[in-house]
Amino acid sequence: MATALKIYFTDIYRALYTVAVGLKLTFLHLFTPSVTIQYPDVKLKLPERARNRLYVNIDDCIGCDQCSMACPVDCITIQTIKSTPDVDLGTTSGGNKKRLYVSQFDIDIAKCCYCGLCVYPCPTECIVMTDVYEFAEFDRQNLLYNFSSMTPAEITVAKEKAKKAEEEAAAKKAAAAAAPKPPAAPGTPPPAAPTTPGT
Amino acid sequence: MGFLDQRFENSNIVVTSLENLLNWARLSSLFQMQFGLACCAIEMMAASASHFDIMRFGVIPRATPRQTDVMIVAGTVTLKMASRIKRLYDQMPEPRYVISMGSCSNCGGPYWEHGYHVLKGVDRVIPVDVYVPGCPPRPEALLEGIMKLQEKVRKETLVKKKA
Amino acid sequence: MDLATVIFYVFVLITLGSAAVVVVSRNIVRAAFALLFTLFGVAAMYAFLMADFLAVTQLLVYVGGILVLLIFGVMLTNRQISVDIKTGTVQTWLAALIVAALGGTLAGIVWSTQWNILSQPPAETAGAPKIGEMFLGSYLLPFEIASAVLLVALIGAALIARRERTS
Amino acid sequence: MQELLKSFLGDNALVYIIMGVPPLIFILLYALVTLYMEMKVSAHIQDRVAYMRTGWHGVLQPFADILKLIQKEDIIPAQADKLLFTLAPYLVFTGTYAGFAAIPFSEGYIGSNINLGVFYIVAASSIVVAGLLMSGWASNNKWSLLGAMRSAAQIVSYEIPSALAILVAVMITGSLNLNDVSKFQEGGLFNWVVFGGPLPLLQKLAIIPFTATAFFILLTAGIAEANRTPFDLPEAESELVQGFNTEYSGMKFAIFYVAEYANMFLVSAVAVCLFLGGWQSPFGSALSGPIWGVFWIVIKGMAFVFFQIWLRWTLPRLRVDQLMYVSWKVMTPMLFVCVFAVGLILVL
Repeated sequence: MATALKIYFTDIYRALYTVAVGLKLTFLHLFTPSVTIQYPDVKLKLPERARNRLYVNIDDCIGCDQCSMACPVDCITIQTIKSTPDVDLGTTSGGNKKRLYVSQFDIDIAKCCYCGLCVYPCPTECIVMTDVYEFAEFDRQNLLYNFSSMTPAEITVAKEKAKKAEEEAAAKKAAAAAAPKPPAAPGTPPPAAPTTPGT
Repeated sequence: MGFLDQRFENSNIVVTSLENLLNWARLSSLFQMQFGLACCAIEMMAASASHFDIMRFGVIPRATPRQTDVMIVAGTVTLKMASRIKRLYDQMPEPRYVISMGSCSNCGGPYWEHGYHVLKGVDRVIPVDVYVPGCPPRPEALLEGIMKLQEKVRKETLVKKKA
Repeated sequence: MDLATVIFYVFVLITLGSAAVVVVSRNIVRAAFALLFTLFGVAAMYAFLMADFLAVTQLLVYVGGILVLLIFGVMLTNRQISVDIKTGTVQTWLAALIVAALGGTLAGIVWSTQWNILSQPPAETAGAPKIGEMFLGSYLLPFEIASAVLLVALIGAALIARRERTS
Repeated sequence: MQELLKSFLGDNALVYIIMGVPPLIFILLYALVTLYMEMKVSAHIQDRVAYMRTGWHGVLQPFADILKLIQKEDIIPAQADKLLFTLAPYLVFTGTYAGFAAIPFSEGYIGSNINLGVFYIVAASSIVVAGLLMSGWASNNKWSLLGAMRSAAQIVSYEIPSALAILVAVMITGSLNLNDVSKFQEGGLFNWVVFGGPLPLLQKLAIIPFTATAFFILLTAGIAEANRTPFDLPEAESELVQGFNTEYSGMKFAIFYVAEYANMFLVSAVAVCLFLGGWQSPFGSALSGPIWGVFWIVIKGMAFVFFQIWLRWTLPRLRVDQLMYVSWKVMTPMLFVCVFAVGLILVL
């Protein structure tokens, strides 16, 4: 009986005491300066290697398709067109000669998981992760980023040229290999199968 | 439908100022329906916590959909959850908005190709107003999404749409 | 007709209307909630009769205590599976007879009462101090017996509600 | 004030109606202030800032909230009892507002100067219980029903300690009228009932522990009656999804909100009037008078509203059995001791 009473009163005392301790703590916090970063006015400095939105410097891209292969979620779609020897596509900043038109370089940034795996294999270091993280959109179609600088007209021209060159090469080959042999089906190996975004 | 939405035939100075006032009220008091479904939810919590403090924008989490204005879908929407999201969205009173946060709810994210169990974008069940990309987005990115939504709300009108 | 009279009739309307709902309503929960307004209206009647202690007690005991318990009970039992608690009309003739007898008696009383409205409130008998003095003075024994009865009821309820330790 | 109005208007009932308006205005203004205060205090306790983007430090936020709630679609669930569903928030608000009638805001202003002041407030709060039960049942939602049940059980059981604590003060002051109670505590801080009232010194010293306990318990029971944390089981977000107001949207929800805040002030004001001198200035006759009276009671009341908010962001929610334990096994016996001891001291 006595112990029960003792427990009863100790419980009440401890309840009051702990409440008082808690109240003191929260009261002190009322006067500690707040740690809030007033976001749109003040921005946190991101760490140097922060991975956010992808950026492709299309002038440096040689269309090697390595980034697309590395991408774990297949959010990069690249299509290339062979150039003919008579056109000079220029060189990358690293001095490599560009041999392919990059007719399509799409990154569906909505699918991207910001792992950065595409950055490492790039031979010309043209695909990078920037520190831009504010790119919310009203429409999801706007999150499909087209990096290719070619216009549709240019693409058609390039395609036709490539086709012609191919045919010529095939014809030349056929002529050289003499009539009995059937012409080999050359054709460029297609790049990674383009997939429709969003399905 | 909200209280005064599309009740006016044409716009005049009174309607326009009323519109501005009501839109201001709407955009600065966005009660939030939490829909933390996966890792994005952690960033959403971070956005409500002390450092980023989403309440600066008037966003207060409410427990019931009846009292909320904006649903923040944060994370992987599984097919099983999709029906729940639809249902809770239907329970929200007009005017209501949806922010889709993170790759998964934008379009299925990493699961867009082979995820047999994932809804490929929450916009397949409910209309989304703002897409916040990121995997997961930074808390600031969510705040930017809220500001983007406020931008959208600011342009809303009470005037009946011409058919 | 001054404003006080208008307010009086509003309360009469509330009391009678909700009382009618209590009787007529088939939805038992609605009937219980209508009883709230009836009791509230009766309290208002007491207030009009300058019996403010009685009015407040009516509100506290009937609305706050008994009615809440009633609603509790009704709400918990209303939707029980396989037991449909709804008020229906049975034994119409017998009920009509009893109602007629009761109504006749009430009408007789109303008819024979002298409705003299007091110009001055009976301040000496209605106030809380006077009631307290009477309870602890001339009516001490009934008061104490009532409290003993309540105590017995309380202990009995606790005993019934208590779970058996063994078995 | 009543006499003044009577001389102007003549008609008694009209005077009563006009006398009823100031608390309503007060409740609305106070609700706006408290809405803002609650969020700001909670934010600063958590080292945040809250509300920065509507006016200076977000002072216009309450207006934005209210304006937005007006615009919202008013949903009545298809399976709900439409009449009771619509009626419930008004009933809850009416119950709380009716309580304000007996609060003396100053020497010159009391809504209804009846002799049964506190008793009447306790009775009026029972209408709130009925309103909550009504809202819970009419929503046709299991969470609402559970929340309403919990709420009713909680308010009914906490009415007992609060009534007993009121009894302690009433025994000392000898009146149920809060205006008289306030008048009784004239003469500065140490004549307040919590410090024993204007009694002889020896009696006073003996009575202080009991009055202080009663005051503390009254305040705690008041928090429980207003459904505030740590006693907010009826609207526990994590288990009951807002409890009885789960299904309420727009203005109906706003009325519940305002009623909750008004209830917070009501319980604080009752405690202040009974134990802390009501509209009396703490410095005796200095800074007193009808206008200062309003200032003092509002300041004291707001201090306790602040205390409730402060407590909300400090303590977690209690369990149901703990809640009942506190009421029946701790507060009630303690108050019986207090009532007995105070009676004894007063008689001796």
